[in-house]
Amino acid sequence: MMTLESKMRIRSPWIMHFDTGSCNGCDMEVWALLTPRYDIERFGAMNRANPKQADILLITGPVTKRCEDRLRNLYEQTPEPKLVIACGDCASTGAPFHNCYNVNGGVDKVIPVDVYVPGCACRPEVLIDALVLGLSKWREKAAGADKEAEG
Amino acid sequence: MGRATTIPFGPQHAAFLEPLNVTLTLEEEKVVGAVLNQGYNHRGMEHALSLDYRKSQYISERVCGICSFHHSTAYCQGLESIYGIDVPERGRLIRTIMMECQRLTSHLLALGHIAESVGYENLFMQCFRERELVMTLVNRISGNRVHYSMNVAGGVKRDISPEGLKDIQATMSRLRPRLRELHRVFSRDRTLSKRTKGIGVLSNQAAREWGNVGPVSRASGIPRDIRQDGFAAYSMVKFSPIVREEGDCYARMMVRMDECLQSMDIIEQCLPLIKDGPVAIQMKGHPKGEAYSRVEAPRGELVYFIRANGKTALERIKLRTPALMNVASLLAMLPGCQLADVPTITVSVDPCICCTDR
Amino acid sequence: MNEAGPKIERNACLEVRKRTKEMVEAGARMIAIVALEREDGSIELIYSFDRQPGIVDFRFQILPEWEVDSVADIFTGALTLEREVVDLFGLKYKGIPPGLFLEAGKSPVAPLRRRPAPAKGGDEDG
Amino acid sequence: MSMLTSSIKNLFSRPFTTRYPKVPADLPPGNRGRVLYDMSRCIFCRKCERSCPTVAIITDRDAKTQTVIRHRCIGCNTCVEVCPTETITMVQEYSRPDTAPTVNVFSLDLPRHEYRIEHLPRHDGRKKD
Repeated sequence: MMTLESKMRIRSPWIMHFDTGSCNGCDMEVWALLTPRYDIERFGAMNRANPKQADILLITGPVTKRCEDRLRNLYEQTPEPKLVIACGDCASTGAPFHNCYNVNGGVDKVIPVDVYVPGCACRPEVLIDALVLGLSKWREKAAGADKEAEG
Repeated sequence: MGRATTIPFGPQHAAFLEPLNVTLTLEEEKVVGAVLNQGYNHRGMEHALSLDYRKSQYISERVCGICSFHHSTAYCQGLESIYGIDVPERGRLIRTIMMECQRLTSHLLALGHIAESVGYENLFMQCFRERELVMTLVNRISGNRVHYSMNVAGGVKRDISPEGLKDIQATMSRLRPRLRELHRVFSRDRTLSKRTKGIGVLSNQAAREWGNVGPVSRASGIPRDIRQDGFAAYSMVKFSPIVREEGDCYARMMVRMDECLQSMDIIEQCLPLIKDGPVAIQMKGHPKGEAYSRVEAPRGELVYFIRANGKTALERIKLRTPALMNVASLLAMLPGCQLADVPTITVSVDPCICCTDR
Repeated sequence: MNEAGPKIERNACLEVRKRTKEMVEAGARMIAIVALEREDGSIELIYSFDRQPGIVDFRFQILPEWEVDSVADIFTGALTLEREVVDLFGLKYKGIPPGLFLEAGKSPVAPLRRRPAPAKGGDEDG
Repeated sequence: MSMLTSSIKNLFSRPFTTRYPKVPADLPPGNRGRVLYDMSRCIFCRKCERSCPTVAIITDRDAKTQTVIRHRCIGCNTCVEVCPTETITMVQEYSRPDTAPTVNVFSLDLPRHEYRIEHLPRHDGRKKD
């Protein structure tokens, strides 16, 4: 069983967006999500710049060496249960920047990732799909966490 | 004299889309010193671009998503001048149209960003709403929203159909009243001008010393626009650079707003000029030689230096992005301002960190 | 295109200030400092200026161990351009600290130099 | 104050927002979504593999398969252009998100434009060093 708190959190997942060295293409599409045409507030999601208030981390970019520790820091600050969405090809596999010397090649080399979003740059529609998929994953996670807390 | 305090600003901050860190030294609320700490986005593009010149036109778009077409145009122009060929007229006109479309999206993004940083959520949303019209237009023309992948060395690889041209015309006439409305709000709104006028002043002298380019330099009274050199099809259209003298945040904002309207004029001038013909020509052999290539990106002059030695790998490719010069000049604007103005000033130079750091 | 390139000269490192000053006084704007490594391991530096109606540049060749004079006090915007060269080529500029782009201890040192070979990116899967 | 008239106008105009998950996405014709292989035509010349700027295509001559790593493909259309036998086509539909990077394997025994879905291994991050 899920607690009331978890149920309510799924109703309004707050997102935090962090750019770890992407080309800005996916960042613009994340911003397109927040603005009138794709308006993600329909799902109760809001953009917060504060990791302590966030439930979902939207990470773009292949994680440059200098961003590595900052990303891990942000991840550790986000309260459990959290969801990490790697937006775009470079965040998933580091593909367009595979010849660059200063990247880690994907967010999952640094922190665990739940949902991988394809596309360069990923379309806002795919991001909405990813959010829907992520929330269903999150429901499982939250149910598990609640069970643990009870037992 | 208050005690000096040092506070970090960024890399993850509500005002920034991208990671940039400014270490501010404050006396009470007044900024007395600033240190820029960048490099969060440094991927090593110059090395990646030099590996295979045939693939680099796609990789060069990934330097920056906001001015991706300008990057690939600069790269392809460089190769074309090494080969010593001229792109067919239709190809050049298509390039011009796409570049101006991208300038529209970029400037509307910057304007929305400024509006948000002064706490004008409503105007921010409206900017992004009009921007979405252009985004869907370029999606219909090029097949992609952000990275168009249309440029190849020698021209463009995707032609615009007659319906596409009509579509551009229709979108422009739909966009014009909306942008006029935005222009009215940006130029007349009292709240906006109170929060941007006289803030973050960059004098003409300082702009010359820091080597500023693009809207930032034009807002400080330097009448320099690389489009006047007439690359692509800019020699075929009439326009004059938009220059303001004040050099503050308001001037930078209004230069961008006026350039939006100017971009639409250029697109509408280009449309009747398009005649049937080839859009690209083939090139043979590996490039050998060196070339500078300059393009006026939304943020200013973008320079590519390419040296090739007849192999698939280029000997050296060097990018000098406009944001590199503009972001550095924040050090001239920030001292002396109030802490509350720092986000507005930083955003008003339109810092594109992925360009800056590459 | 000059195949041989300019000669390797020690005093070019000092002359750069004089020549930059001439350019800036003539109303030119510095647009880039291009560094590139030549076959023999020496570094060619190209200072390019926007002097209407075109690009004017001067170039010289040095050995990587030599210290180059900074022109940041003549043209303030050159500071970032020089820091970039310091980082990516490991050159020494007088009074210019490294660390603009690269994270010490994590990023490869002087990645655009051929020797030592630039490390490949973190794309281990291939 | 100047914004007020605009705001009031917006209040009475039709919403601009798409109702995306309820209605299908409005993809224009010619949208570059993803590539599909018609394996009956493929001659395994490896041109697509060599031309791909992000190494998203792996051609296996022995197993007679073409593997496309969806999370590496940037939709640049190059493989479609270089293909001598028109094996590859670009479709409007974009690829879907997944819980691990997706790999599509096209092989001769599958019908036209059909593929087998596999996944790349996931990494679980790295501990602080």
